[in-house]
Amino acid sequence: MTSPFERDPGTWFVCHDRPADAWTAALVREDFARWLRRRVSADEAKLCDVVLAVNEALANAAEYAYLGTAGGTCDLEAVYDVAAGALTVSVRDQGRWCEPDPNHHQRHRGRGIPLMRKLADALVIDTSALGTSVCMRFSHVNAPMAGIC
Amino acid sequence: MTSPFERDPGTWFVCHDRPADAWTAALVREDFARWLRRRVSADEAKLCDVVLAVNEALANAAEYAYLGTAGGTCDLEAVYDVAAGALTVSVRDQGRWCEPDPNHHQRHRGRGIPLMRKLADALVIDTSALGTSVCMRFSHVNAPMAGIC
Amino acid sequence: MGPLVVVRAAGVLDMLTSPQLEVGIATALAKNPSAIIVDLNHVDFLASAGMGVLVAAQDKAAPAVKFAVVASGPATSRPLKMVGLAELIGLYPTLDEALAAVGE
Amino acid sequence: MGPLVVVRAAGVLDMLTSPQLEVGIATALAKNPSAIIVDLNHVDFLASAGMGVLVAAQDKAAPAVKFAVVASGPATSRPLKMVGLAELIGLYPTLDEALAAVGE
Ligand SMILES: Nc1ncnc2c1ncn2[C@@H]1O[C@H](COP(=O)(O)OP(=O)(O)O)[C@@H](O)[C@H]1O
Ligand SMILES: Nc1ncnc2c1ncn2[C@@H]1O[C@H](COP(=O)(O)OP(=O)(O)O)[C@@H](O)[C@H]1O
Repeated sequence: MTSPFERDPGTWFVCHDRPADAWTAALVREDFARWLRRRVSADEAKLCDVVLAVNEALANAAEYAYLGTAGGTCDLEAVYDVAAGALTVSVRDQGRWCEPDPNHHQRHRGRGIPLMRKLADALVIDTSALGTSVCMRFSHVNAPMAGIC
Repeated sequence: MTSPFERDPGTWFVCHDRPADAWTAALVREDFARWLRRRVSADEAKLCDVVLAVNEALANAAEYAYLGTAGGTCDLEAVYDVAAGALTVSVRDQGRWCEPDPNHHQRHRGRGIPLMRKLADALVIDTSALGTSVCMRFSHVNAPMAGIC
Repeated sequence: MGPLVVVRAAGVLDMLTSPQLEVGIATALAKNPSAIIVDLNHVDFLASAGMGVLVAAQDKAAPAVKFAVVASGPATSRPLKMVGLAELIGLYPTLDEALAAVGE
Repeated sequence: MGPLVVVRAAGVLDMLTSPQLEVGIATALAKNPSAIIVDLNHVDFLASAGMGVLVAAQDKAAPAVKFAVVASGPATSRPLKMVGLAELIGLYPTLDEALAAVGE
């Protein structure tokens, strides 16, 4: 018997306290992609969009959140609201925001957040002394797409 | 008689539907600064910090939110929680996020969001098709500061 | 004038694996080529780390060495276009088209 | 070698008024000065728009023309330091100190 408050593994994906590093980020991305493909029926393009957006958030936590410290962890949570066709994903770390140096030319970098903003329907970035949380909402993931490729 | 749901003008500052332009941004900033100085007892440095952070959010709404459109409005709301000594300010527009071009060197620009992040104790930037909202929290505004100047 | 070099990547291009592509492109550049084509048609995941390598490669190649990228599909050309790199880098859906563009 | 020019700003330096400072600095540069000092000690509000003008001015001045900024207090030098501009631009609390620094 499942209580109404229990998390349904079909519509939730939760992955807590993973080390914030590049290897773990790749593993968590792959786990998440498998869950997504199994549980969310959506166009291939939409699935690719979601996985890429999530990857960028995980990569940033791995690369920046714990710069100059001994390291730390990050959490990924995703909720799929089947009725609304909406997917919400959040990636949280307990690190410090690290300001990109505006005095430095970064032509080769700095496309992660712009990508998330393009890929998600809503993006919320919350920075404080408690860490950074990036929350993305993908609306109507199950709607057929007009698809640019 | 005031109902408990009525906004106490002493601890709320609300300014809705103002045109998102540079002139109005300056006026709203001045109004807000007057409210702040009257209602919030804090160090001069903290008051300056808050006004600057709010200015940057208003300036961005004026400069970017309605780029390439006929224009629009923005809202400023501030709540001062006297007991907690915490001030929360949000600036909202109904425009579109405008991605700074990463292919362009912007040494002379791009210090608004970094400033907000430094000045506020927490910054939440929410972008979606409904517009942009920037929410800043200043904790312990009434605590004496160790003050760099 | 040196040869035309095709650098082929496959699988995942994320922060972990993109440095390999960087090395592949540096090796190609060391051959003094007339053109470099990076073929991403066997890549199934391209992150911003990989995109950064492509922009850096284009910057190193130009103007002496022609530079083009082959990509198609939702995992590669779609995000490249979304982030505006199609305006910065010559992007072609097939190797044939890229070859024609660099004038072979 | 031209003169030393002091550009004085007062009141508010926001997106509305910063272009005036830009003009003031361009006028000063046109005099072929040995040094430009921008005095912000009568500015009571400095926004990022004004900071951008200072960085642009420093870029235009250097290396031929010495460039310094005078600022003190919570409305000007504090945010300049917060955003890292004190490492980029010579920042002095008084005009005397700025004059000494540019070697007058
Ligand atoms: N989780 C995070 N913790 C700390 N800093 C972050 C985090 N995410 C992003 N940042 C900062 O934001 C900047 C921009 O990120 P992004 O757009 O993904 O570009 P890039 O990763 O290529 O620099 C990063 O360079 C970093 O300084
Ligand atoms: N309210 C907004 N609406 C749309 N775009 C915004 C908004 N606020 C910020 N931006 C985008 O974010 C970029 C960075 O803003 P900021 O750090 O304040 O620097 P600057 O204003 O000097 O460019 C802006 O250039 C703009 O592209």
